[in-house]
Amino acid sequence: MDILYQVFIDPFVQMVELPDFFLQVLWEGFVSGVLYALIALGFVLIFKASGVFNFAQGIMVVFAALSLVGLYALGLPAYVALIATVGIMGILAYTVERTIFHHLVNQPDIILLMATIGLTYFLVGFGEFVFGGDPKVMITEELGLPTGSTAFDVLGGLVILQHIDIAAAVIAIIMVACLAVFFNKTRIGRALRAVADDHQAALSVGISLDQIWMIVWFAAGIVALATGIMWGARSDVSFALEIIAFKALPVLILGGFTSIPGAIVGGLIIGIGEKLGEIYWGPLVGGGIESWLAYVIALVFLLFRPQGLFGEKIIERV
Amino acid sequence: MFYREAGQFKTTYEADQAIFPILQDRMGIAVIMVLALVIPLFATDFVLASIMIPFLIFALATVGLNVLTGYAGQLSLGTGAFMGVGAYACYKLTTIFPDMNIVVMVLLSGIFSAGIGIVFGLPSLRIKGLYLAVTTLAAQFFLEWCFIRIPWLYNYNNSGAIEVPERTGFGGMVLAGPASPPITRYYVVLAIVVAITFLVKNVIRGRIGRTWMMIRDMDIAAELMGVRPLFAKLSAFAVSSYICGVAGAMLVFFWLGAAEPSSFSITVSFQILFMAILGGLGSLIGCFYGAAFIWILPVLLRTLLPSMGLDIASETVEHVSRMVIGALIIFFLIVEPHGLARLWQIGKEKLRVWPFPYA
Amino acid sequence: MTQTVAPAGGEDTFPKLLIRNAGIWADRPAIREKDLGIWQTWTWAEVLDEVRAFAAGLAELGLKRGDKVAIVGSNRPRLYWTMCAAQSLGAVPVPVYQDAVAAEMTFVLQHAGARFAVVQDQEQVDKLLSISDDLTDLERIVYDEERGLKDYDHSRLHPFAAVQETGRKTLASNPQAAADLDASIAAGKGSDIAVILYTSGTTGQPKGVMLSFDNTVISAKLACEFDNLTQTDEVLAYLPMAWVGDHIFSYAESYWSGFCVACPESPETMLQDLREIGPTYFFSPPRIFENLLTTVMIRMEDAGPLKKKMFHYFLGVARRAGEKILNGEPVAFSDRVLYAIGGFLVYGPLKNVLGMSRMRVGYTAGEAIGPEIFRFYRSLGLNLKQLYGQTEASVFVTVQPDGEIRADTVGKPAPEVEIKIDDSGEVLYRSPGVFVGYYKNEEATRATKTAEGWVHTGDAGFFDNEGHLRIIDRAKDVGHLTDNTLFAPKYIENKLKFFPNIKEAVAFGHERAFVAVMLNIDLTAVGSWAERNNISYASYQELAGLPKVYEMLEEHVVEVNRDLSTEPRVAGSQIHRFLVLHKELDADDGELTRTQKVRRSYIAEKYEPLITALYDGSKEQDIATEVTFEDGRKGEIKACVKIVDVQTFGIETQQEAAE
Amino acid sequence: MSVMEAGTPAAGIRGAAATSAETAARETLLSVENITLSFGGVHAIRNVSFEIAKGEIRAIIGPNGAGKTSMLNVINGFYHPQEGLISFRGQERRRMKPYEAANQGIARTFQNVALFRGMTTLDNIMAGRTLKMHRGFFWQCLHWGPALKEEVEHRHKVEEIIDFLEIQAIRKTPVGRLPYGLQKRVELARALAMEPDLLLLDEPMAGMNLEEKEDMSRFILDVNQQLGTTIALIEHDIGVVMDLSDRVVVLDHGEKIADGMPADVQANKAVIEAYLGVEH
Repeated sequence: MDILYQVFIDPFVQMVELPDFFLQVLWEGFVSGVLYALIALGFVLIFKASGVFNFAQGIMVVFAALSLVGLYALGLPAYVALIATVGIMGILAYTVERTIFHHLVNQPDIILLMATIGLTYFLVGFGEFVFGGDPKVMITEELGLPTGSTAFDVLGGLVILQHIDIAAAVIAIIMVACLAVFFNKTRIGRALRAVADDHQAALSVGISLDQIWMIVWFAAGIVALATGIMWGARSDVSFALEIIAFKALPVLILGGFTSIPGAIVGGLIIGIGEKLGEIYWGPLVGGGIESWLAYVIALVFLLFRPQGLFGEKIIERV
Repeated sequence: MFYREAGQFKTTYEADQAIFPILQDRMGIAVIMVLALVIPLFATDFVLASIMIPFLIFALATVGLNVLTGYAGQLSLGTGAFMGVGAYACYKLTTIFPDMNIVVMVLLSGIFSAGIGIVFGLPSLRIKGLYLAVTTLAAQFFLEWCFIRIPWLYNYNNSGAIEVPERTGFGGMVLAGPASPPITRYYVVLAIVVAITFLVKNVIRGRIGRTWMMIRDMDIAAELMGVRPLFAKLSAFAVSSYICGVAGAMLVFFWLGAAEPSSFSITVSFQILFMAILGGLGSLIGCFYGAAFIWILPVLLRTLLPSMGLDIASETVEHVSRMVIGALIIFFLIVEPHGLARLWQIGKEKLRVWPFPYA
Repeated sequence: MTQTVAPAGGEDTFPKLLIRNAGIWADRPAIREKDLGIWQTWTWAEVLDEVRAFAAGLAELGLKRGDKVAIVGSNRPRLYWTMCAAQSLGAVPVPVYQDAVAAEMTFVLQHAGARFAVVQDQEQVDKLLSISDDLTDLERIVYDEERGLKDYDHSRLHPFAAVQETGRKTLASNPQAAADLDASIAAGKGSDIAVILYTSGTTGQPKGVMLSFDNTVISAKLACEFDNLTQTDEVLAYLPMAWVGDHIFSYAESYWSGFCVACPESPETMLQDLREIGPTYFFSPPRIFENLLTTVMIRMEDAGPLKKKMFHYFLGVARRAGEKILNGEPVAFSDRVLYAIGGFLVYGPLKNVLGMSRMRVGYTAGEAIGPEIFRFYRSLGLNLKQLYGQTEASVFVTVQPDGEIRADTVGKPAPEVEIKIDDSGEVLYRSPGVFVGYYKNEEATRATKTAEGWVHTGDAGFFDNEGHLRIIDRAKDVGHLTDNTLFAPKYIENKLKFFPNIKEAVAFGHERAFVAVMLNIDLTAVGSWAERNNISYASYQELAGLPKVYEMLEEHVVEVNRDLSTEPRVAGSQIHRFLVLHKELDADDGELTRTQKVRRSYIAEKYEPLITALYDGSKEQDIATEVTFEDGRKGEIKACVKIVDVQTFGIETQQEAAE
Repeated sequence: MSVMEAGTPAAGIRGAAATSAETAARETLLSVENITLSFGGVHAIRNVSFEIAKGEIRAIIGPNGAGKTSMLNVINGFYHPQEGLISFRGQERRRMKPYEAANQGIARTFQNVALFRGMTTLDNIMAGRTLKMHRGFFWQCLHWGPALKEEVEHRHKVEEIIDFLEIQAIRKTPVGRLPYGLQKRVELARALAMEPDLLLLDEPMAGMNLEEKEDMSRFILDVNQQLGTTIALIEHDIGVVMDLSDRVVVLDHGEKIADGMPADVQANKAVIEAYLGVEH
């Protein structure tokens, strides 16, 4: 009975007893959820337009952050380095499309997935070769991002919000808004949606698949850069970040592979759920459950709704 | 060119369904087996311990993954963890039964891995494709977490790692531990790998293997032909995990000599997956090609690049070899998505119809 | 074997030979058939058991000594057993070409008066039933494959297996029946008629050649000794069972020497089966070798340029040195080395793919083989030999002995064969294999076989300095142009047919001013050429009429003319004009015999307007032709056929003949 | 000769009168009663009943979207109807898994060829024998003794089917390389390997040329006559349906609009309106 109490009652008692701490945890979860969501967003962009599950999204985040820091270290002013990094992501998108996916059109999904895993390997090797394997510090201040923190008096306690986290949330919201506008209001955006719906139809209205793929990879690169800056500001910039790419998978499972709102919601669910789990239930089993909780959440979820939160029910036909 | 098949006709189904129905293939495999047996006479301990033993072990793990992914069509990213289960199971077994033959322990430890594999395979009944990858990722991270958080598994060592004690078998031969000679370990590993590969081949060409492939190729049709998805998928998970578990136990006991949880990290899972893909999904011979390629190529790069007069830091070599492997994977996917085994098969087909371009 | 078998009373009949074989080679394979995916194999002991069971079953059904048993179907162990089973009872097997249409079959079965027919499948049963009103003698039909026949009226239809089953039961339960069978086998003697083989005949109705056991057994014995055939050899039986070649090679010689005969799974898989078996002893009409060569060349067309180059380079080496090496003549060391390399890279694999790796002895017979084709195979190192034979001779008239192989002769007289050439140039022979007579056709027998036992071959020929016989053509086909130049149509036709693009050629010129030919393109070869060159065509007719095709064929004809001009005896018969026929010559339309020989006079009659046009200088000619479709319906096709003049050459006097 | 009339396997020989008397006397193999199937409110099948007699060839026809394939899916347990009863060999069933249907002796082919593309023709047909093979994992590992014996026995059966359908030449060809018509034949072979009591054929002749259709018709008739297998087939080619089938059910918009002898159905006004008049 004791164990049941510890699992089902005690954590909630704790939440109620220390509401400020609970809020703090929620906020932490929310922030990491935002970052998960951003990574997932990169996946969704590419998956939606090309059906490629881009495993390299995580490494693109690292690669973008490293490029930024590396260019700055070479002596470029911060903003010039930022623009140059955007250029690098553009070149990367172009190269990836030309050398890899251009040759893999019409291959099965699994092959495309494997190609992105190969790309991951290559980028890791390449990144380490160029930038070295040591962790770097993100040039947060130089980019004019806020540092420091503000403490709020809430519910009889203090909740501390890092400014950079607030900025991250704001930037994420702006980015999602921009993407929404891009998809709904611009010609290219509409073209992208056409491709997602029907490759043949898109081709017949005169849209080049190659261009579309380049654009989505570039867009995903910019999302990766933003993610890299945010994540880098909270911790070091290193290849250890790669691991967060795996977190995107449960996020996508929850949100569906093609839904931008799904990515956001899924990211938040995972981020918050993970933090709550770690803080309130983790100690029961010795902690560190953050490493796998996200997957178990997704897994449990899948068992009840195999098509994801925003996916449509699958009717199998023979 | 080398194939002279005229006159090789089959008068029984047994002969027709043999693993190597063509005489020249049988000769080829015999030559390879003889080479494998006599290699230790020429090779240094370094070659045995750092190239051949890990190559064989990785090849076996790849066989395990291939059963699941290549033959049963269930994508798995948790190979490393299943190998870990085997390793830790073996460690605990040999702690409890220190006098038992270590080879027996290694083979038994796979059973634990198989059990865990079945548990994590259960969701595959409802979940397919990429979605299933999540299940196996959950297994990977959860099991890795277990290796860290359950001190009982590593006998409450302060280091959190497992150290292979000296273990004997077959009349007092030292088979594991720091004192065991590489040549002994090589032969043990070779025997286990060959035996398991042979058994797997048998399963694959029989009824059970066919049900796996049916599920892989067209699960709905398979079900309408009387295949029970539950049994087909779980048996694939069990066999696959068993083999991975044995490979994991061998990895620690016959190669590394010590291991910590990171020895079975997701990196290992990916490494094995690459071996399977590069070698060719759905091909046993491909497992060996893939393992050779991914394992031996970096070793070669490490030895060759410096010897070519390029004085490069060892970590740079590491980086370069990663890039090369990444690029090669992409290259192979573009040139031949079905891996080295398919290239081999095409080559063989060409030789069989030589001088004609096709049959 | 549980039942006792009467002691072999000698080796003069096949049933007795079978008993001998079952004794000395009880566990050696006697016959195989690719069936249900594998080579089902019967040992000699098992064959004896099967044959006895079937014989006993036939006896139960009422088969008597002297009855005729028609055998219709492709090469199957059961049909071969039928021969021996019938012979065991003293009945005479009459194999019939299985692709004959019902009307052709009517004649043979009526003429032979077959009481029983053992056939392969429903198709043959249907055929026989459709003509059964005309076959008053036919009482029972036994069939091998039961498929589709379940619902037929079985009052006179019997499944093979059921007949055997009855036979087995009778043999087991009735000692008298077994004794009768043994007695019947023992009663057989060498002079009995062993088989009646109907020759397709290039003109007129088929004639039934009666061969005695002495004829066939002795012929088989001599042939086996000549080529050292033993029980370890393997043979593929794929030629029509009604052809004397198959009867002697796949039946008689097998029973004599004990070698194993393999039956292919189906005609479509013949080449695959040939490759699997890899026979050590191979027998084939030139047509098969021609077709194989054509396929080889076509398939190589798709190879990469480097490989193609290598292939043709080594074929060149083989042409230069291959035959000499095979004949044991001196060859330059460099050529020997090159030939060895070529053996590894080209000849070995090629022989392997063709299923000829293990071939120890190969024969081509039936008609003359193009010298180039013959040399091609010889240069690969295959011991391919020519044989000249006839149904009336139980095949063997002349054979090329090992080491004396020449493309342009048919060899020396076979063992125990005497040959003479009469004043008109016709070849006559006398041998132990000479047939007993034509069945129910005394007149024809007298016309062919003299009182002294000499048989007219109907072929013109002569012996060369080395004692080899050279056949020029059918005696009645050799003619003269109006200027009295020798005109040997087949000689010219064979030269033309060497080109893969030409499937069939018919030459005219007898009592005419010059030689002209009609050609048939090879649809496979020319079609593949058209495909490679992006030339589209809807039909054979359209393809045959394409100007580009004409150009290509004209080159071939000019090539032949150049060749002819180097041979003084025939230089005058160069081709002046040719045309490409708008349809394929077809046995169903009566233009070819069932053995795919050209029926020259029939064609001359049928395409009279075209022949006139060939000689009156017209540039084109309209023609309408009746054709028979596969299902037996008739139709008519119309075409306008172009006629082309060809360059000819002056006679070159060459002194190389002495070489 | 009397043999002739009885024996010719030509398609048209089944006299309508004889057949109707025959089928009436035959026992029912499968019956569906008042089946209703819907997906999220959309009715695919509405209150359809018919029965299939043992040994007959039963055609199910109707315009596109009439619910024909859904009907087959219901029969072999892939879809579960909301209402209605199915009885097979006299036993009622409501809900069953596809592999249970397979176990009871129902086999089928698919509208879009559903072969196991990674396997050879031989392996595909061997796959059809799955249910008949029982050796456990241990023997499978060894592939020796009883397991080998079993494998060889079933190979023999499969070879008989290969022989029956005349696909010897493609025995060891991976099915992905085969032309469409042959793939369909391999699929039929695979279904036959199950030795079913009831064979469901979903448009067995779709996308075939005339010659291939003739071959396939012959094989279907052979299967029915030689092996005695009951066949239910969906087919668009009306000529084929009329020649092949003993009785025809016509569906339109998920409802049954006619059921009877081919000739009667062909003359039925509702059918002509719904189906025969419509161009496809």
